[in-house]
Amino acid sequence: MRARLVETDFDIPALLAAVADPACGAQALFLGTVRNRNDGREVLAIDYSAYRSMAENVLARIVTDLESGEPGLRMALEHRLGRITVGGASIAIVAASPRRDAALDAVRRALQRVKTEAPIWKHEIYADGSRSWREQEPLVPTAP
Amino acid sequence: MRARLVETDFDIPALLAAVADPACGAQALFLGTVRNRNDGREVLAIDYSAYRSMAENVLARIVTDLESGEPGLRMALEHRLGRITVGGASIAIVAASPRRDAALDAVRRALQRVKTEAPIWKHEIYADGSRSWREQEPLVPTAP
Amino acid sequence: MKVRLLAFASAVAAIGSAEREWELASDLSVAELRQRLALDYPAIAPLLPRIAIAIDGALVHSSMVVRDGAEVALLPPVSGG
Amino acid sequence: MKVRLLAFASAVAAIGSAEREWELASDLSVAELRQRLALDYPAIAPLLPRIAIAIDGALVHSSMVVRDGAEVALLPPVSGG
Repeated sequence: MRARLVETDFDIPALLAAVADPACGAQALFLGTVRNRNDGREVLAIDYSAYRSMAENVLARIVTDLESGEPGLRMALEHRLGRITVGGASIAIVAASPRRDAALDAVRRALQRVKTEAPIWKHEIYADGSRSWREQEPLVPTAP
Repeated sequence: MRARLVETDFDIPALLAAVADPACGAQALFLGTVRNRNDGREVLAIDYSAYRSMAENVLARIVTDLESGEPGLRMALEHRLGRITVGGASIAIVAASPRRDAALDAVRRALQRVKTEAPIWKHEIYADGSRSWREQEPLVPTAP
Repeated sequence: MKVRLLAFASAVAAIGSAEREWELASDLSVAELRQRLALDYPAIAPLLPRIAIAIDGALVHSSMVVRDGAEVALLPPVSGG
Repeated sequence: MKVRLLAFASAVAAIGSAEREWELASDLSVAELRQRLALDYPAIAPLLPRIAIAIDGALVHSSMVVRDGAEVALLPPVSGG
């Protein structure tokens, strides 16, 4: 398990190596990348910011939850912060598992949880010089 | 689009770069890897063989079919042949897409089709010196 | 009591800075703290319904009591990934 | 007529080689070719029900007619990926 925030581009071979295991029959990777358009506007870059200490705990909990739910699953999750230009990657999620479907499932589920649980924000920078915060998923405390 | 049989290990960063596009918000990768056990037996390696000309056509058709079904989807698919020892990768499928879910879906669907349509065979080599062909999915011609 | 107030995303401009000390009456509930926020930082008021509050790094319900020295974070809807 | 007979996986041992020339009466259907296979290469008979046949790289139905010079491939169930 490895979950962290980074400031530079991902080292994909190193991430895959970090989860590799001879008992695993599959590795899956998801990379979120910055698109050149969003909601009809031309995007140049995204500034990602986070409540760092909490975000790192949330990312670690997501990985731990998923790993404990699937025998032999091994995951790593990194989210990049700072300015990322079009084509650059903002999130890297990797999983290795004995069952092939489990690796793809784990990556998909981790992505969904990061989007709804991690205190991380996009600030989009447009070609016309304007910018805007993307505030999409309200955080909700778990039941008391 | 790029689909081919290879004899050496995959260059993952090159595969991801081959599908990268500024209009895409996601990249997904699936790697099938050789496990150290199968059906309770200790595996040392797998020899992969293929009906090469037909297999290359089938891989290309899978990629073309999936790309034509999803706007902006870009895929690459490589299958390795020859001897692959435990931990090594036998298949690499990458996809980039504007929609994030589409990249993971495409990779999953390509894998399923390769397993059932491509004339490629595993010959497992066990620690006890024996070997066996794994013949799992009967090929079926499409309706006449 | 004093708490450390952290703001993120659109809440930074509404509060005027990403981090500041904030003087409060002792032992406020989170619900009371939300009311004080709207009074002390009027620009945050329209955002508050969609802002979650974390105390010391954990999301909290409105009945939770805030203690002296707490780290209070204002978290607009998130967009990571 | 002559066809080129290709065998893969477990069919190689049953046929005795991965590739050979094979003399056949002209214009056999694939169904007739299957019967000839079992006669000429008895070791393939038990495998035949699960073997697919491709002519010139395309899977074919049993009614298809095989022409002189065709490439006939014997394809056991596959296990790629």
